Amino acid sequence: MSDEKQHIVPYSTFVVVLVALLALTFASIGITSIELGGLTVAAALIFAIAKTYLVLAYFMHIKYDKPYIGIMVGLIFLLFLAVVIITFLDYFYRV
Amino acid sequence: MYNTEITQASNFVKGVDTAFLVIMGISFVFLLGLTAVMLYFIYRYNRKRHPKPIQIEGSTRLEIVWTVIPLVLVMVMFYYGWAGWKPMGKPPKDAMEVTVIGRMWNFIFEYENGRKTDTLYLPKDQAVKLNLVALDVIHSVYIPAFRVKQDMVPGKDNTFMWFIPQREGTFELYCTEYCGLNHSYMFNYVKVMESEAFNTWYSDTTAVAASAEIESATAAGRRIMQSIGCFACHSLDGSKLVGPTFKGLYGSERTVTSGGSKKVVTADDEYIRKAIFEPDAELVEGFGRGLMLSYRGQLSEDDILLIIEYLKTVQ
Amino acid sequence: MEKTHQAHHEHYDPEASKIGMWLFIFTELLLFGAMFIIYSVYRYLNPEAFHLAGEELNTLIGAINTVILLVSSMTIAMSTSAIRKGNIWLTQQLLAITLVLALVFLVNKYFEWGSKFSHGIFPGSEYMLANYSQGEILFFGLYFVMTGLHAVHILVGMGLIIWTMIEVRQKKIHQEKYDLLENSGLYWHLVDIIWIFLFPLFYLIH
Amino acid sequence: MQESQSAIQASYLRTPGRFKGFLGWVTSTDHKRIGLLYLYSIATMFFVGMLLGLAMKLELVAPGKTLMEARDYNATFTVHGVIMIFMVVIPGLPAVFGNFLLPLMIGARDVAFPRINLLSWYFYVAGVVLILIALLFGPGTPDTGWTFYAPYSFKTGTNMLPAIFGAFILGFSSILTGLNFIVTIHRMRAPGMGWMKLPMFAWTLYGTAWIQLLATPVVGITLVLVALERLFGIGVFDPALGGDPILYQHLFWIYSHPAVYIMILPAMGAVSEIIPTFAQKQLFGYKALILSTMAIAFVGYLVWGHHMFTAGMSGTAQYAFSLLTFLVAIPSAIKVFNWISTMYKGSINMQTPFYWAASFIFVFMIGGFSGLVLGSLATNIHVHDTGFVVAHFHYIVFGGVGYSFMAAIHYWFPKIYGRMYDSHWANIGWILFFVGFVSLYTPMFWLGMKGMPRRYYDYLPEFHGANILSTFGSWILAMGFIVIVFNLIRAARSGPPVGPNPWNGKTMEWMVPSPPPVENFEEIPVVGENDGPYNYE
Ligand code: HEA
Ligand code: HEA
Ligand code: HEC
Ligand code: CUA
Ligand SMILES: [Cu+2]
Repeated sequence: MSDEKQHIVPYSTFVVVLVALLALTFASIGITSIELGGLTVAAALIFAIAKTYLVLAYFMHIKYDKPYIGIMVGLIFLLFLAVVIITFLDYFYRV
Repeated sequence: MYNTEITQASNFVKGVDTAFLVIMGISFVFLLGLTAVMLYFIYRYNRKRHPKPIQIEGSTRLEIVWTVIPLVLVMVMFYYGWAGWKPMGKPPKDAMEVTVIGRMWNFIFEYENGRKTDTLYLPKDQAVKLNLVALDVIHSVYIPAFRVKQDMVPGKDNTFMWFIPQREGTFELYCTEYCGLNHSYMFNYVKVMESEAFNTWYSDTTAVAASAEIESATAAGRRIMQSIGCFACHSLDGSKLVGPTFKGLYGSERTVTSGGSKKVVTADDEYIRKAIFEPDAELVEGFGRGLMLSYRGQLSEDDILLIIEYLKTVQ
Repeated sequence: MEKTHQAHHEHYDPEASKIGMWLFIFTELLLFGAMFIIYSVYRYLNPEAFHLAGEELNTLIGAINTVILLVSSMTIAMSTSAIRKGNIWLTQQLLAITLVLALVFLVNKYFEWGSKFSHGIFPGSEYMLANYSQGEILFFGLYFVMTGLHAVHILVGMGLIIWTMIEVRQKKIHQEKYDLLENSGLYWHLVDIIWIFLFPLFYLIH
Repeated sequence: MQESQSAIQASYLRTPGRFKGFLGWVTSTDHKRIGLLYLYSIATMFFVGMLLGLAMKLELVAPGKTLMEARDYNATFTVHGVIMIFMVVIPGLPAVFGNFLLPLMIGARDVAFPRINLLSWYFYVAGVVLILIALLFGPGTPDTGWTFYAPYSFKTGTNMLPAIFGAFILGFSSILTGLNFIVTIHRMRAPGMGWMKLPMFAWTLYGTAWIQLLATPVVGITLVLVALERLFGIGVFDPALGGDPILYQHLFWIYSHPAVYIMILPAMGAVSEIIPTFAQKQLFGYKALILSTMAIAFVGYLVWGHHMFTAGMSGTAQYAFSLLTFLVAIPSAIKVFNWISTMYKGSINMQTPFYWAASFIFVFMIGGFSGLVLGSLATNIHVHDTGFVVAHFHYIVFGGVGYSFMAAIHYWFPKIYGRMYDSHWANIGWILFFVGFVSLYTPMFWLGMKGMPRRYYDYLPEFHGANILSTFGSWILAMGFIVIVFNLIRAARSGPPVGPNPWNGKTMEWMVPSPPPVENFEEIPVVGENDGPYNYE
């Protein structure tokens, strides 16, 4: 890495990302305060995932790093998702 | 593979044993075949006979062949396993229900007419549904001859297992989920009888009552404790098992924790009654909470009196 | 096999330490992942109780803490840019801000937990056994374990940041060699991400 | 000869660092020394675990009490299981041979983080010590079985906390080793060594390392929760407070099933190194073996529920887990076929490591096939938690990992010590071990099918015969083991020195002197276009 000059992220990018994160936070507070029934959970999670994406991509540099780190992160989230789904095969279908 | 005496002892035996035969059959063919090939290679291509190796990188076609063939075979195995298992989850509506209560370390079988036993009596050719209740930790009911097994989980009240006994006789029933000290003694028998014999047994509640009357109070107390399993945790000779010993208990000073603070009390009638019905209310020093469970509902006030009479004699 | 001469000196490979940090982050993700599985199972089994219990948490404190963590995440991210531009002074300032924000987070947490404790809400409390349903007890059990574990991570992260600041000061971290700073940053962002999920799960969804 | 003597003098075994003697070993960050530290500590624990196994068999030789009380028996199998799983077979091959060989195999001077490597050994020792404390002090040896099932694990009055904490620390050690290996493989390969030039053993270490990294934290947090449950009663697994004991089982097996593949993958890797060397052939189907390694690592993560078929899961989950279990058998099948094909048209040199490798394939097949019986729904219901399961996992854990470990130690022994053992005695040890092994565990299959539950201190008279045979087998096994160990210890001290490459191996580790110098390679080698994993000369 020391030889391949890497992109230095300008401060302004971080500020923009922070503003976006804050906006998403308040949006999620707003949306969960209205009555959506079962959708509330989904809405809250979607906002959380969007925020996570921003943090991973910009704050944690995945966007500027070599692609394999991003791929690993993606695979791990998939694996975790698979584990959750399989666990719920039990709880969903319990009599 | 099995003792022929116990085959067809229940309606599930056939399905399960077929699955065994299929899986083990395929496995034996592969085991013997592959071992033979390996030994042949070792013999044929030994350095003495074959001094110069011939390099081969691999073969995509072979890889595909030996991926697909086992894949098909395991799907066959899966199918038979599934087919033998599927009916186990679907009890018929007219099944006779028996509640099985598991606790450290015995089973109690409770029939619909209120009869309680420690041995499971069943009529032949009648579907039975066992409702499984665990009081303290996980236990498991296993009747090898019937090929059935199901864990009983405390706090989970809808577990059951069902089967149709199809053969008269006495079969073992084990606890197969490790549940502490006397796990290996948590076993009993299933007695399958002709339906008339069963009905006679089922409607006869006099036998137990009669024997209780002729005994002295202490002997009766001891018998109750024996049958409900107190001695699994409490010794009579002063040694410490899971719980404190009964030796010299009655009338002695006990250091107990109650409501977070320690105090010293005398083990009188009331103390013992409380120890049996609310064991966690006054915890004896050096013993853990939640090990002994309340016997409320299982022992009557009269039983307690008999037990106390007996404990007085253990000095 | 050909051979070439290569110098024997200690090989410095910032990418290796970065992957190392990422791998560690993966294990942390799975650690909290397991907790999230527990949480979702119990939420699924006790929807009403979780609903009721969730309402007892103070959304405002949660939201403030979220903002604090997001801002601190930005400042530490900026510090990496600063060091790469050679601006040591700014790096130190940004790290210091991050550290202060982390402290404020913990102080908030302290008061939040403290008020719960004073209401008799803590694991194993007799008050809860008497007045709460099983689902609510579970909710608070998980609440304390998960936010507690997160707080432990904040503490570890603060330790890392302090260590980084010392090294920056000693000039061990500089424009050409800043992997420790980068790794502390990564760790801090992980702490942030976990909070991003904890916040809606405990404070928002009722 | 003279030359090899001086190789020993110049090697990592003799070159002290900052300190001399014992201190020089326990402060060394040299991957080879750390590998040996692990070897000695794991061998010690293995020995303790085996003695406990022997004691259990002695107890079971007859119904009723022969040697110990039920309480001691329960403690014995718990400690036996904990030692064998957490302290022997999980760290086993990666920590010993992985540490020793990985840098040598990929042409590096050390692993990526040598100090973390040493730290993970200290974590290992700390975990072991904590668990020993749990055994010897406090209110009684833990008696929950190695699975620590809730709610029993927080009800029992025994000394659970240090044991749980110890297992947690061992997990940390395992994670750090895995982390180190992944980074090493990513960043430290010699110039020119592409991914498709890594030896199989390195590949299996890579797969194992990922599982270590991604599965261990799950059991870590689960054990922490059990500890918190005991301390504060948070209610997460306590049915009295609304918790679900089955959820504990899910979380436990989410780790512990992948853990069995942590154990077996490097074992398979070692066998994949040994067979080519003694057949003097390159590995058959290198790419297929890599693929199957990764497939086992991945699918192995999704089948944990096959340990819970009778636990009270939903039918749908049972169905899915059984199906996935059968799928995970396929990559193992591919491996067996490729190993046997590697022997085809080879020039087989019958030496001790090869005996072990070939018998590994045999016992692994038996263990694997019994795994299929367990993976199928109907049959699992019958044999779950019986002697059949015990036979299955001894065949595949002891048979698989243990045999592979024996093969590996006999194969790399000259590399590690620069000396040779007496192969006559080594072969005698092998045959005793093999015969003992088969007669020890085969009767347990039968016992299980007849319905003898596991973790039973006492049994009915009808099971007596098979138990006698099994106990008898354990004695033969023990004899074989003693022969092997004495032979190796003697050789390590005073065996005849050998040159760098006694077996005519073709992988990179055989290109350096035996034992290797501290620096491994004088110059970092450069791998050429046409050098493959199995054709260095
Ligand atoms: C090294 C460790 C290891 C390995 C590799 C395996 C491998 C497998 N295991 Fe095992 N297992 C354990 C260690 C291991 N196991 C342990 C420790 C336990 C008990 C834990 C406890 O409760 O204490 C256990 C328990 C266990 C159970 C639970 C039993 C119960 O409690 O009810 C099951 C159920 O499915 C199972 C299945 C399998 C299967 C299908 C494989 C497969 O991966 C096997 C695949 C291999 C082959 C199939 C053989 C080779 C193939 C061929 C020669 C080709 C021909 C093949 C075909 C035609 C298919 N195992
Ligand atoms: C690597 C894993 C491994 C290994 C190698 C072994 C090895 C052995 N195991 Fe173990 N076993 C487990 C892993 C292992 N086990 C696990 C995970 C469990 C489950 C625990 C649980 O249920 O929670 C288990 C459970 C288990 C049980 C079941 C308990 C029960 O359910 O009731 C039994 C019963 O016989 C047993 C026996 C043995 C025996 C006889 C050996 C033999 O290999 C031992 C042979 C002994 C030797 C070879 C020793 C030789 C040495 C000497 C004799 C001394 C000589 C002196 C000098 C040299 C100075 N084991
Ligand atoms: C699972 C194990 C177990 C069983 C079964 C059990 N007990 Fe106990 N018992 C304990 C433990 C542990 C204690 C000590 C802790 C406490 O006070 O609750 C105890 C305490 C007691 C005490 C107070 C003893 C003292 O030293 O002060 C009495 C009396 C008692 N049990 C009676 C019984 C009777 C009667 C039965 C059967 C009907 C029984 N127990 C069954 C475990 C058990
Ligand atoms: Cu009850 Cu084992
Ligand atoms: Cu498994």
